[in-house]
Amino acid sequence: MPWTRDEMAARAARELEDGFYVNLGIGIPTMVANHIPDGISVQLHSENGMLGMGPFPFEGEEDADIINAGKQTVTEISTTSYVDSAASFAMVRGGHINISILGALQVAQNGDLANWMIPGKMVKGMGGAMDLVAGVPRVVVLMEHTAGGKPKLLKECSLPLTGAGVVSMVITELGVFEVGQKGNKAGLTLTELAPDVSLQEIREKTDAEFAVGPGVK
Amino acid sequence: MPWTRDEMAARAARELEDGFYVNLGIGIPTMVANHIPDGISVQLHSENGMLGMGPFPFEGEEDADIINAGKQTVTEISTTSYVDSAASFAMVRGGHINISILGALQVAQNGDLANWMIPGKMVKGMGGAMDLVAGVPRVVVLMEHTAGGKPKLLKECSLPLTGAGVVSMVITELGVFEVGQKGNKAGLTLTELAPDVSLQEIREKTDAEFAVGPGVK
Amino acid sequence: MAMNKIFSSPAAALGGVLKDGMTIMAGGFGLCGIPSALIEAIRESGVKDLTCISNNAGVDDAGLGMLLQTRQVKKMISSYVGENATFAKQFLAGELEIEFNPQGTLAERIRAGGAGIPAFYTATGAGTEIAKGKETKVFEGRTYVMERGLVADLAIIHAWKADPEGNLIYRKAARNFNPIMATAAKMTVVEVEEMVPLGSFDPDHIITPGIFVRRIIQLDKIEKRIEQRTVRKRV
Amino acid sequence: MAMNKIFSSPAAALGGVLKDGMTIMAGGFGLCGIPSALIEAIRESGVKDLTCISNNAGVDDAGLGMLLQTRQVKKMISSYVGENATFAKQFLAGELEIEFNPQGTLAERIRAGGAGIPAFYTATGAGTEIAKGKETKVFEGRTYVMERGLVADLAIIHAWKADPEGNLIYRKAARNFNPIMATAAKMTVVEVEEMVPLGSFDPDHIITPGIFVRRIIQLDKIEKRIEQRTVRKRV
Repeated sequence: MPWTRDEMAARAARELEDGFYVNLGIGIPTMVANHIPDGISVQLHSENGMLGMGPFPFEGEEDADIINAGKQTVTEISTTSYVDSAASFAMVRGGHINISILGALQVAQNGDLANWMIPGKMVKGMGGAMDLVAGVPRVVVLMEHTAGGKPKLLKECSLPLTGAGVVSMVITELGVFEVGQKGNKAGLTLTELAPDVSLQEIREKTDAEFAVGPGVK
Repeated sequence: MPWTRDEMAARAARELEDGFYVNLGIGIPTMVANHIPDGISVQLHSENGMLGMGPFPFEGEEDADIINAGKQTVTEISTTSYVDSAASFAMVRGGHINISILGALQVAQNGDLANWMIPGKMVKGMGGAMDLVAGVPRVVVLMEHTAGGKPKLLKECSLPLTGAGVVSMVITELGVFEVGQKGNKAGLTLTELAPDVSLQEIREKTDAEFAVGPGVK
Repeated sequence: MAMNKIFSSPAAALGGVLKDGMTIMAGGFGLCGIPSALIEAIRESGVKDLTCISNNAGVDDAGLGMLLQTRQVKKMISSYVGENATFAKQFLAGELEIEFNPQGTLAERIRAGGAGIPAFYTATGAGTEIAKGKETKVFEGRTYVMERGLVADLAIIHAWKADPEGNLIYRKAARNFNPIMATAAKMTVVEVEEMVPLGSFDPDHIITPGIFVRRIIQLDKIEKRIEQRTVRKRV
Repeated sequence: MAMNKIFSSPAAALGGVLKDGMTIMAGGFGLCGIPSALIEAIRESGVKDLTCISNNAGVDDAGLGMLLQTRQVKKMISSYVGENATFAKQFLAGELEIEFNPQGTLAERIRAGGAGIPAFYTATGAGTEIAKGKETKVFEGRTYVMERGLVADLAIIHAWKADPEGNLIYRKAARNFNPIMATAAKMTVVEVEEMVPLGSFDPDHIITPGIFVRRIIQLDKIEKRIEQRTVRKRV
């Protein structure tokens, strides 16, 4: 049985380590915050200049000046600090954020990522996505394995790139892929299958070439 | 009679305008703060990250954390703010400081300035001088007209430059020179003489070529 | 403090500053920390053909959306404009130019403009369409894109409190692009929620020193809209 | 906040970090805001062949001067070293390398290093010896020098107060190079005058967010030397 969205988020949360500074994208990645493993403490970075982000406020306690990158009302916690937008992205570009977990339209087997525009459709802009994928040392993509029945894990992205060779790991409802970017580690490796998902199924739904890791039967 | 050091500082202070942000170098330039004309308010910038600098403290009120660029104890005033060194020099480089008044070893007729090293002697470093002369739109040099009997206003600087074509005005004990940097205004013009100083004397003590302004007889 | 920086109204604070075709930086992220009163005054002035540098384009009836409705904007330099339907319509009709910048690149370009840095290198966007037509350079084996510093004729800024010198503090995530834009324009005009007397701020707490602020107005009503009201249940 | 950033002594906080030949950034301007206790611990460790990036070189018996006396420093990257006679002696004897940077360029190189910017352009030093051997580029008719971002293996920092997350505030002009250096090293170790409980700081007042701080020690004695005691008479 493929993973639910919650199970996907929980799997991604296992990539977090104690003391990590973490940027979560909009959509399923936001749900990762609900699955942080016991004994592990992380700080959430919000690109609009908030570091140490708490949960949504209780009703009636919303503050228009406390929002996240999705313009949603959030809360402060005991570690919170604010900086300006240049300082916020200095954290990103300078490699200080340990991990970025975000969604994608397409991922290629070389780690290329496309998630910001579809030619012919109204372009909304890339926001902070290009900065995150270029600056954060570990980029984990959390996405549905296919879109409209078509594979999203490809030999090459057909959509305009958000970043070239930037993805470290892909988690879908069917399994987990590591992306090696250098030398004999280059390319995709399937390292986990969701329960009762067959290698056959994942092959059918994947355009990218991938190796199968030793732990996968 | 040539100007005293205090009179030189007072003459330089007449270059200040209400609302100006001002950087004063070490030596005679520091004395400019004592001669700010009535009705004019300026804020003093100190390169180490203090904006809005007050006078020396009263005895017993020195604070090791309130110092100026010369490492001297100073005081806060009601406008004071602190920034880090990068932000302090962003003010300088970004052209936000209106005027810089500093000393020099040599000034050339094209506005070149040398004030940071003498080959063969121990070099102490340029500190913030190169940033100030490159970033501040109006650079006023306040210096003795000669050193050891030798002219400091030259056709060309023989010492390593602090900045190329950066000086706007030179004030010495003998008079005032404007430095034009562009087109038919290029070059030095003597615009004022100190009381009882003759054009003849100033010519003898100046190596640079200069025009004589209409107000000078 | 002889020079007076305090003006009586947004229109007065913008007096003599607005010109058709000018470039304006406007602070804020979404609707958080936007200079609403100053944007309204710009709308009232009727100035047109503006190039606006702002992370977002507001929503249809708030923020820079107000200037889009009146077609006063010729070009936007932004990172994300997804919340504005007027924007989409005008863009698709070819009536509006847009230059998308990655948000961190946009912020850094503004910071560079204010700091006298004409250009810098960033890995952001290398190998993507954003890098097209831009110089690139390899440092330590990685390709970086050269991006230019940005400056504007006018910056309009929202801050929490100001003193008469123009020292500013911001409130929480409403800081965002405001402090960097304050440094990057020939003229910076600030609206504040509260004026405080000189000497009220701890000098260590000031975020924007007065050197960057030319004109200030105090808002007489403060209205802060929330774009996405999200809450959790009390248990 | 599971991870503990608080260490018991300067030596403990530097444990496993020091290596011969490493590059160390040290905050401070003159003797103001220098990480004295951490410098002392580095002296005690005996680590050598250091490259030190610091605006100044202390005086003979304080600040980085302590590491010069023990000849642990191979190279200094500074803007001004005029207060240190030991420095002069070692330099003239060819025992010490020095790379002078204009102060603003030094600060910006450090800020760039921390912000992931490998290089930027500045007008500072154009047409002078500082520009020799460096790439230059003309923007809008003016010549600019390309300067590189700076990073270090270790940054040692002095702050006023820290909370357990590593959020820092600085006191007055003792801020100077400390916040930017905190961002530009693989490992940042901070000495503070006072530890405060989590949640003590107003989030708007924090200058260095904890993300940049790996290890903290609280000083048990605070000694601040004044380099140039200047006073005025009471009237």
